[in-house]
Amino acid sequence: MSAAAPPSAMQAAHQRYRWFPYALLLPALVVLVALTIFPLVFSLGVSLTGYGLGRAAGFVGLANYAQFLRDPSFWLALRNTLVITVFAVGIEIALGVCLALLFRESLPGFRALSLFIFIPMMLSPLVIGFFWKFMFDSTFGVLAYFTTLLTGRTVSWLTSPRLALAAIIVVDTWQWTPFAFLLTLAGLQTVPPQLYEAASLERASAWMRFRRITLPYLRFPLLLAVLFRTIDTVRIFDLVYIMTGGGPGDATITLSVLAYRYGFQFYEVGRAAAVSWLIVVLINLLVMVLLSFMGKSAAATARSTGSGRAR
Amino acid sequence: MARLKVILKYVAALGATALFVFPLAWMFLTSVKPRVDVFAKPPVFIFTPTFDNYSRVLDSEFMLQLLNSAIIAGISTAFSLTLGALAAYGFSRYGRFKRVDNLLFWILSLRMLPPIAVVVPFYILLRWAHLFDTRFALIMIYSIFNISFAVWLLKGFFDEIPPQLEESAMLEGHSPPVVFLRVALPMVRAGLATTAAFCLIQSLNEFLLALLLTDVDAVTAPVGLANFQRYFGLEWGQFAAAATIFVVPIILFTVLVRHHLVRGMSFGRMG
Amino acid sequence: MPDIELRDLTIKYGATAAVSGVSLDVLDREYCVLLGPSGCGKTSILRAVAGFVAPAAGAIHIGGRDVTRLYPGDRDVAMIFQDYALYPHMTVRGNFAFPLQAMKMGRAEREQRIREVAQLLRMEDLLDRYPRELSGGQQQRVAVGRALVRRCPVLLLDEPLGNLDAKLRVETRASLKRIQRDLGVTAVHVTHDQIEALALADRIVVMEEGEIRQIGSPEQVYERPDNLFVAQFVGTPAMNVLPCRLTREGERWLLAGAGFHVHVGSAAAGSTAAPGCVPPPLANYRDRAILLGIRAEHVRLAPAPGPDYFPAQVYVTEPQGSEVIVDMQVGGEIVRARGDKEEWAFAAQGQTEVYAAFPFPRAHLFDPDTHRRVEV
Amino acid sequence: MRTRKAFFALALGIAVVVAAGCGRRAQQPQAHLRILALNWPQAPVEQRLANEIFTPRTGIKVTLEMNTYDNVEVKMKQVINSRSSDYDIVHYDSQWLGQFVAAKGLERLDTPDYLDSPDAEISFDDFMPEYAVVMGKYPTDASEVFAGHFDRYRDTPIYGLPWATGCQIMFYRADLLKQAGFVDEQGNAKPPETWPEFVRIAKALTKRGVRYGAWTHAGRQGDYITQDFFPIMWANGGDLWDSKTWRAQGVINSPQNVEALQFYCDWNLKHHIVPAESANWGNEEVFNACAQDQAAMGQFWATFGAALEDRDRSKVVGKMAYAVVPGFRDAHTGKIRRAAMYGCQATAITAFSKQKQAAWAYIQWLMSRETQKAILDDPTSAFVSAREDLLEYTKSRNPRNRAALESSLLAHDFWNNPEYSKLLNIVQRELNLAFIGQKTPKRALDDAARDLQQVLDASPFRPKGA
Repeated sequence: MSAAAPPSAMQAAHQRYRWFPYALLLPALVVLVALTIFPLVFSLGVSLTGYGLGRAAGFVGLANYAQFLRDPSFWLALRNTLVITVFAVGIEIALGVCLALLFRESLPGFRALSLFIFIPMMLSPLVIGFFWKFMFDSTFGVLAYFTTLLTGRTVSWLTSPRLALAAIIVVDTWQWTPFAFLLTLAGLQTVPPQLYEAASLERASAWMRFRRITLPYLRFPLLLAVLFRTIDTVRIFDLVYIMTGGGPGDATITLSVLAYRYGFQFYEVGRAAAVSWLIVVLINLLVMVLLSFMGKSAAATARSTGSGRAR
Repeated sequence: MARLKVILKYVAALGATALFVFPLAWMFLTSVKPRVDVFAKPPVFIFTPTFDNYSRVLDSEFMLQLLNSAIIAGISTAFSLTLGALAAYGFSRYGRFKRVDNLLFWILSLRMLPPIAVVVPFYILLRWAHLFDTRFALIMIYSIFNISFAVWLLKGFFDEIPPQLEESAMLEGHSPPVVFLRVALPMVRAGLATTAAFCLIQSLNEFLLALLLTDVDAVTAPVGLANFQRYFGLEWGQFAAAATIFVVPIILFTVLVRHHLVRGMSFGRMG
Repeated sequence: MPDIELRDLTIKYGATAAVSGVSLDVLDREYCVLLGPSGCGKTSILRAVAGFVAPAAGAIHIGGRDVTRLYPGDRDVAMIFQDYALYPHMTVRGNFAFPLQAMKMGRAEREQRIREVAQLLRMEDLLDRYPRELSGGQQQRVAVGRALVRRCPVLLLDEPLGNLDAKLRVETRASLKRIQRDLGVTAVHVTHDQIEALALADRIVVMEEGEIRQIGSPEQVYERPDNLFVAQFVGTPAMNVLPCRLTREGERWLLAGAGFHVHVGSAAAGSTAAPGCVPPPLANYRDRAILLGIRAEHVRLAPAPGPDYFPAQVYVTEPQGSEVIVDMQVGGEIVRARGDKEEWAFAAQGQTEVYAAFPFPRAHLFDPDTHRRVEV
Repeated sequence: MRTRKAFFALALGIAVVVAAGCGRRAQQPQAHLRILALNWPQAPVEQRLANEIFTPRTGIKVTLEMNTYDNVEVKMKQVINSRSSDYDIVHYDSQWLGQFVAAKGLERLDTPDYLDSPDAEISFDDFMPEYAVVMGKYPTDASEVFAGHFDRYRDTPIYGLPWATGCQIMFYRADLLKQAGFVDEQGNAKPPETWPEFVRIAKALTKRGVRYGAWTHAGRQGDYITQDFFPIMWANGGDLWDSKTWRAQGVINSPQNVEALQFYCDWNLKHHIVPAESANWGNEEVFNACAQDQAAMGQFWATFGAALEDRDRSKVVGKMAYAVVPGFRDAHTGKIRRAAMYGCQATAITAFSKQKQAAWAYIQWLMSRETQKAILDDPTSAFVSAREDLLEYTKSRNPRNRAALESSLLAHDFWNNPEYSKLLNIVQRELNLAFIGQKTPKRALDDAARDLQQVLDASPFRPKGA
């Protein structure tokens, strides 16, 4: 094999089937472009105007963006969004890996149990938001009831600025750890068992086994989990909106809640579009960083598994 | 010693499962509680269960909304899976150029759009096209997110297929489309099941767009759930019953494809 | 006539050329083996013949037809892959039927063909199994069957035996050859295993770095390697190569190296050449460096000194059934020798001081700069 | 070749699906009114009456699409922004009026087509001005209206008529007060007259782990904390802005407002007479706290009293009593100054409706004495009519209605100019922070004043003279 990966056979120029790649790619691309061109152009355009309910829609240039960069609640929302994303995604991944390592044991009943763990991610965030808000409530909530029983104190989950943010992270973690769990469980199945046998002969410690053997095989699924979870968590809305409405004060406001506030409470469409675009830019930056990691690790996985999948 | 270890593992596994299941169990209990006990303090665990909430939900318009959700999520998933699989295969087999990479990133970035960014233009567009409050509109809009997701996930699966299989089929005289349909596609069944599961979950649960782009005919289940917020507050019993009815089919689907789900997520890299 | 003709074939991956300007004629019904280390371009040639890569330059003709830009399926070529490339979602029967379905063949005829192939490979009872339910050898047979079922006149084999264990490999090797001959197909076989090449080929094409180093029958390649690369690549253990100088010592010509010497036309090997006579190409090397190659089985050993024998220190001995391989030090170099175990019992029994000789008629001489063979 | 055709067939199939979907939505049958309605308990009653009476009488079909308060606000803005004719009639809350009028989303009703028509069956004067003026006319200055100067707005444009009428009144557990000895001469429970008295009683009723003496909804969402704090602020003599000069600075952060906020926050931070979690509470939680016997008294919307008498929902059936909200005693005059939170929603015709005459016919039917009485007669409606000629009948229905109608004379309301939602957002945030002790009352109100003033100064809707 030469250093440059050989192209796939599909790609060798065959006059007869030159139309085929277009047949593959065009339907999706045409549908996507057709569906998104107007909304994207509109929202980009409107973000440069003062358009809003009962307001003149004059061109204001980048003033909407500039206004947010000066607005402390934007920075607070950005900070909260990043805090939620970093902690929630981080804990989800860590917990997901731990659970997967536990559940990989083929003990009777484990399979059925793991199915229960998958359920939270199938629920609507709306349902989850309402139920957790209810459970967290110190007056009626079952969770608060138990924390009171255990600690002897009333814990006001949703009305202390720190705990409220933590509560949101807890709920997001509860819902999405199963996603990381699922991906990790799948990733574990790809580890060739003979590697463990070899390692046990070499008397490697459990931690070393995990770091040297398991982790390389998990890197790709985990990065995928991080990628999709980051995209979704940066946009987090339903949970926050339902559980705290951004409160207490603005302690749990996120970028999406801010956008919603501008879009649907103040109905300043131009400014809401500007925040939305700032969210898109933020996610793009994060994703590009992640993808560059992913590109490296995909190559690394291909090398380490040696299956020559470097196509 | 080994025995103790197994016991510890069971304790840990049961504990973890309990953490994830408890809120769900609580939701189910709420759905069969008499209304007056829902907020009882201390929480009531023993009561005479009532299925009033279920019968009320089954009689309500929520069932129509559930049907809407099923139709919208089902068709959008099928549609997205079709286009997504075609495109993912295209990107996997022909996507070795920088420009195509950019295209792929553009597709992913569509999934990053906050719904808030697009809901106002969509509203205007749908009004103009007389598509407001139609299932078709939601199907197409959800397809944006689903296609983007499907392309990314499925591309990973197609990348894992050994090239020789397709080469062999081509050499045997099959045209690329046949190779795709009869060799590549059956090999990513697990991937298709996984992608379908996630597309379904996402389309079934989407709230904001469904709220703002429908009003009567195409209202979906999450919006219906939100409408259990009545003047005196959320009708918790009915809300919980409806949420349970809503989630059971998804759970059943997951149980059916669970084998594919775990294998699917490993990108076919199993031994 | 399904002969295959490659003309000035160049294959590039990006900027690097995997094959540069290769021309080759594979004759009708010939079993041609492309042999070389990995990365030598042999697989690329096979893939170009199959149509999986488009050559950057040059042309490929099969049976007189230019197929260079043809779709693989239009080339009437069958192939056996190293990993067999069985369709995991189809039964053995399905794997056999799939190629026939592309030919739009009637159902009855299709069944007939499948039955024939199954009989040929003795796997009638495996038809309804899935590939994952088969052993490695059975999988390999399915791969062969799938390649044969279309009755293509050209069969390409890409390391078809690479995944089999040694015993199975030898058996399968024989059956491949038999099938090829019986069916009268033209075979192009790619391998890095020279034993396989020697066993199977009518003609061997030895490749290195994208170029052909030698084309010839197994005997030619083994006995008269064109260059140092072929000499060292073909044969196990690899040919011993030692630098030396050609000098004249009175009447006799002598190849002298560190710790050894060989008399040109040495009678030790029972040579018929008269002493004092040296073929003209060799004469040019007088008083110059030259490389001497000698295969392990041609090295002679004796427990005691003799004419043309020189001392060697035994390093290690590897018994191999009836034979033994002796690694020894001659001058500063390791020389490997292979011989009858009984005959060389002295070496195997721990005697470290032995005497070796390189019989001249068995020696291969190479130019130290061009590495080309110097004809004797 | 065959597969190539199959691929084109697939493309064609997709095109057909797309084209089919683009087909126009089936035309609505003639005269079908669609109402974007609040899901108040009276709405289902209204729907039933419309089906039973209005539709058979006129042949006009009516659909009330009932939504939560938040969703009605969002959808209304969406409808008005896109000038959609989907809804013929909409319900709006009084504070949204300015925004909607500024966006030209509502039909003016004091025109010959409607109220000024000789055939009009109803008149704006049929309704109690305490309710009708603020919610129906624009622009108005709430402080003048609530001071009773209705005549100043005789010629102000009318956009809506009172659909739901309500006030926050005082809910209290008569049984608990009696037990604790808070009784009048006749031995009946005696509700607090002043806010300090309220705190004193609440402290006496608070039993750790059993019940809080009081409740409040101090949540960040919607306008909850504002609803509960503003009556205290007004009763203490403060105001939220000067509507003449558009000034908040120096008004909302006046010393008496700081004092009032300190008083209110002490409920949570010092006296612990309300649950700490009430900083995240809205109507639902307060209702549950009442119904589950978790808290003893507080301000609340009169309407909720209906459900407290429902055994299915409530554990305090027959125990709740109602009065006007407490106030502060003026040190000089010895009189108690009270203020009640006004909460009324109006019904209006959208400017983009294609069936305005049918809509007008419906509103006339809905506002008629006959229909309003029919709604009052259904106990599930928890309805309070704004019709003057039903005043005594409404009061006689139940003690809540009486308290509500008495409170309406004390009512105050928010800003109703187009900047309402931004102003509310600022006040909500700052009050919420003060309530949980993150900011001192002074600092919270100073910050609120600064931000409010910024919005007011930058507003394009600011009147020239201000």
